[in-house]
Amino acid sequence: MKVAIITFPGSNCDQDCHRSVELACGSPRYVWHRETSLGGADAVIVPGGFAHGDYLRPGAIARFSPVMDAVTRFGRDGGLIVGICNGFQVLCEAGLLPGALLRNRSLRFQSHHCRMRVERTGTPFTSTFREGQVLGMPLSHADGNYYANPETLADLEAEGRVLFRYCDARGNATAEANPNGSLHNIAGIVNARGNVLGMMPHPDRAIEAVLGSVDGLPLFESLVGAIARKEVA
Amino acid sequence: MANPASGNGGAPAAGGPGGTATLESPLPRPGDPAITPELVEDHGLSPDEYAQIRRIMGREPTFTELGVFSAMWSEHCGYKNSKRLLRLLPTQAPWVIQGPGENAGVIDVGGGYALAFKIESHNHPSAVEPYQGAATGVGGILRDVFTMGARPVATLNSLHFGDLDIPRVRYLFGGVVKGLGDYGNCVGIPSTGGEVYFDRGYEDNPIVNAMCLGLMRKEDLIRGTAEGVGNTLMAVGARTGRDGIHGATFASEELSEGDDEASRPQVQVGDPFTEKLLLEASLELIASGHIVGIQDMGAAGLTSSGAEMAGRSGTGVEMDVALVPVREQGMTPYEILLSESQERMLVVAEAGKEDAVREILEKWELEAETIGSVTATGSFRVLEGGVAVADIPALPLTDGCPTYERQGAEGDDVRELREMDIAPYVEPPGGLEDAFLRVVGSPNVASKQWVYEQYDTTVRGNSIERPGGDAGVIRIPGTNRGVAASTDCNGRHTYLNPRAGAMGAVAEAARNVACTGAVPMAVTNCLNFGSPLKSHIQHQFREAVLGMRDACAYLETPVTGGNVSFYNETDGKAVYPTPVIGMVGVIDDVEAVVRYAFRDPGDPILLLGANTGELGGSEYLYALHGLVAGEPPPVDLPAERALQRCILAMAQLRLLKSAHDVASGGLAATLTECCLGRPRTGRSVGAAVRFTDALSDTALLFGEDHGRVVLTCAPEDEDRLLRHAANYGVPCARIGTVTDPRAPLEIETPSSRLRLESETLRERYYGVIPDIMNQ
Amino acid sequence: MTRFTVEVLVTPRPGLLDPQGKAIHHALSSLGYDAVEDVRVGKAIYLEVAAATPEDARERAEEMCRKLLANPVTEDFRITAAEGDGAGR
Amino acid sequence: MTRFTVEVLVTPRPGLLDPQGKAIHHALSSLGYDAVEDVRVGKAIYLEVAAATPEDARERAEEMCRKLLANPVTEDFRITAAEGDGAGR
Ligand SMILES: Nc1ncnc2c1ncn2[C@@H]1O[C@H](COP(=O)(O)OP(=O)(O)O)[C@@H](O)[C@H]1O
Ligand SMILES: [Mg+2]
Repeated sequence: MKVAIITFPGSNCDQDCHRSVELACGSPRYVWHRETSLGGADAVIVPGGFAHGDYLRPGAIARFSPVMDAVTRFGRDGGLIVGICNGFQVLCEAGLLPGALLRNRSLRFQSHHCRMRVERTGTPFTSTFREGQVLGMPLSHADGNYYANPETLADLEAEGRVLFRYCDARGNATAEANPNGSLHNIAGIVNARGNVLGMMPHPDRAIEAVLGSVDGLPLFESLVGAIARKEVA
Repeated sequence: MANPASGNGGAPAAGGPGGTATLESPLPRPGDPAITPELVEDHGLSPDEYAQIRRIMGREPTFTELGVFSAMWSEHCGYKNSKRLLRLLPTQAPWVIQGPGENAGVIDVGGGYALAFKIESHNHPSAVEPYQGAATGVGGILRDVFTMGARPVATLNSLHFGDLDIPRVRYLFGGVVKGLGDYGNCVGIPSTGGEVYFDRGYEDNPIVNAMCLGLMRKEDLIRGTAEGVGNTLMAVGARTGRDGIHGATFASEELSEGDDEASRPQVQVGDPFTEKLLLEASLELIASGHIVGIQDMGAAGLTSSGAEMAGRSGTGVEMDVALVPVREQGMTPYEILLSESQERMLVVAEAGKEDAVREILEKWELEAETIGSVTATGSFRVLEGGVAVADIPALPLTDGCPTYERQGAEGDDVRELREMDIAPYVEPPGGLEDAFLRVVGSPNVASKQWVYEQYDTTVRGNSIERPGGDAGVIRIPGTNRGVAASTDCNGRHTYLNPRAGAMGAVAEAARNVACTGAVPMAVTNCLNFGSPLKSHIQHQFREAVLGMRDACAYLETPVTGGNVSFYNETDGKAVYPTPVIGMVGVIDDVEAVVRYAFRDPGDPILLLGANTGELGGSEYLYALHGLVAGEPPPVDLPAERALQRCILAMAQLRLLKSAHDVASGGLAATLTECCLGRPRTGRSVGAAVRFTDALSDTALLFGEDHGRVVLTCAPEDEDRLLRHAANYGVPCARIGTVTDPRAPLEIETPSSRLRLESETLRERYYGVIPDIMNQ
Repeated sequence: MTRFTVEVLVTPRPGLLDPQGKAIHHALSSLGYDAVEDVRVGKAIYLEVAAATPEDARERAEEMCRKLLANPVTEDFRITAAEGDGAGR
Repeated sequence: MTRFTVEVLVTPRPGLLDPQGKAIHHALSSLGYDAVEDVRVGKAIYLEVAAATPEDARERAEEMCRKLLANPVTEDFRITAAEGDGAGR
């Protein structure tokens, strides 16, 4: 149950993801962005941060890091990949996920608690959640405003690929509950094949009660569980 | 720059030490301007100081040497007008590992860990270009901390601006907050707290102070020294450009070769990504054992880092500016030595380890170039392509700066304001409820959510207490231990009475830390004042230092460093004297951290400390009457210490369900905050409170008396708390009960009853700053 | 080889929400510039390129745009100039 | 009144560090574009302005630049076009 955590020079949440995987009983290991192999990993996490300073556009430069070829191949082969925050931006830029993350509607960096609704369980990333469950966790980004063209958006919805949607305490995906202007209140999506997840909020910062939330931990448990099931299958 | 509070006060060495005589002395460089009295004056040096330089050198300095002296003997590096007074500050305690004089102070926080921390000002750069000024301020303070071998784990700041109804103030405020945020966010350091004040006293000169906390294993501490003759000096990180070359005012043509004047911008641009790389590379370098010393090229760049590292170890350095990687062509030695380009370090590598150093830097995509070596000559020697351009005894350069202590006197205008009778203003013009809402809705008191939500507060998963409460608390990674920190300075109080105000800043900062359950341990300070050449500013400075001394000594929180920022004035009008205190503390178990918000209906509310109703310098007077007047609240140090000890004992016994100190806006502000709770995640509750004090309603609700904390506990613990307080000799009384979620805050005094709806309070408290800034 | 300055303008695709443009529009309106009817904000990137001919320089820049400088999902680009050294500075 | 599109290019002042340009330069180099010798990044702002004449539109834009669009401390600006509706989109 080896989980590769890709570390770019500007990654900030690599350690948070490392701890999350550990708490979920997986074995995390860092993979430096200049590596060309994932070292036999069973899953990949692209963590948050500012991969290459996020100059030009978040994730634009990171996608050319040597390791991204291996990540792309891994994803095309059906390997499980999770991109969190900056990781989501990198995966979009790399074409592993559709759409793009634009500047927040507020034009400000926003770092605060948010709520999101679990839209679908039974995926490798959400198997331990309840459908409709309202999760609370931090978000922290300047560019989290999800955009995709109308056709892509329609596909995402029709195929049930929106896994997380910003919502209020009662689970309603209202405009007020949308922190950044994301289309359809989208907080997290998967690719068509369902093996690549990108999300803006930080489950990796919601793994300990003393820090205010444990709602993120099940995501890592789902991931580790999915790997384990594959192993014994 | 290091704050020499305990300065070793080395007498200037007479003449150059032996050894230099065998090397050729530098000759004027072609193109150097002739040294005239005007040029000396432009460099901020007095005729006497220049005479002293000639004595030290035993000859006329070259233009390059003059530049070096001017930087090192500037107020910023040399502490001319503050050093003598700063020596009065207490700097020692068994837990202090590194006191003033280094890049940052360091204390032992237990469990084998040490905490490095420091605060610095970036006032002037932020006034010129708020975004970059604030951003580069964060960059500098991070470097001060990680050059000690510590990993930065939190930042705080202290901001003072003019009133928000002025468009330029909004521009400055918005730019500064964004600049602080973007830089720290990109480097990945959580912000855990700070303060913002708005008052017309800061209209032309905002105060922007940034603080950083860093953690390390005790054995990993490294200092900014140039030990070991023959060791190698390396320039590491970003390239050197013509940014921020020290404040000389002569014509640009004399300075640069061939470039037009627009190419010498005064603004420095921050590059947080390079900083992040530099941080990781520096920590890896330090852990590798290949280097013996490292220092940020901060103010006065290569000059101060080179001279200070040599000065601290009693060695010399020799460097060749032609080897320094530059960003622009045709830079003179003068420019290279004085450039303040950001994200650069000077490293002393062990001889023979240069390649290993380079390899680490390359991993992080940074450059490291050998530029010179450590010598035994005791001099700061600079070559340009092998030709000497400067050769100065290092010790007098760093420690020989003449110091002054001028006699000052209080300004008449301030005395009049302080002695003014404020009695006529005690009756609130629009009634008590209106006054309550105006105080709670004044930008000084209102929530700073708009500010701190632009800072990443949760990155790296150790933020136990985030901004919004009394002090921020960060967990030491991999342990249960935590460090707490708070920045405080009520500039209105220090303006009216610098001594009481500075004592109050220390007391409040310590109280904020204690309210979380952490023991206050030590202080870093940033002293923001006007021109020290003026009598009333000298008076303010002296009084503030004395107040800080008394409070720090009494509360056993020694000063481990800091920063002095003078000349915060425009058109002769100075800022309020603003001695910002950055207090740090330690808590053994972060699970025991006490939060500020009321929790459960039925919990008893207690007031620890006595109400004395101090309205002098209060937010009430400013918000309702536009007045800055009266005697600010005095600090009763024994009572303050007893209060803090008492609250720490209660926290340790886990008797507290909440604790929140009383400061700006008085009990009105504290009770509002306790009821509303955290934005987004918190749950508002109501409270029914009753006071019996024989004070006017205004004094009772809006008085800013020190030494008070509002507590709650489980009903069954009330008696124990009261007994505890009695044991510590601290007045403590039950003042009310927590009521239902979203219930109003009801307050009864001997003469009035107030009922404040939760929604109304919420709109005022959370709404005012966003409403102003989004307009 | 000559040195050319290529000016690359990257703009948000029509129809895409441009929050930055909207904010500037709002700010201009509140400064009293009512005649402004719309504002859109993009990036201006200046590349100093060594190339044999201006066409060559432009072609390379176009490739760079497709690969890195513009995001095809959200942005259009235009290469508007390839002049001698130092233009656009 | 006619509607004009004014193109405003705001660039970092020479001599100032341009971290964004530096990072793009670095990225282009590692993509093999060795011919790129320098990169600088600024903003391209398109204003749709109702004005009597193109000169009028430009003049207003210049005022807006001085007041809001460019930061005189760190940026230079150039107004490069005032054309009919929709240019620069
Ligand atoms: N500039 C800032 N940056 C971060 N946090 C801030 C800032 N200003 C205020 N805060 C946070 O808001 C809360 C209230 O601040 P303040 O009113 O200064 O409190 P106090 O009076 O208790 O010192 C504190 O938790 C503080 O950390
Ligand atoms: Mg407080």
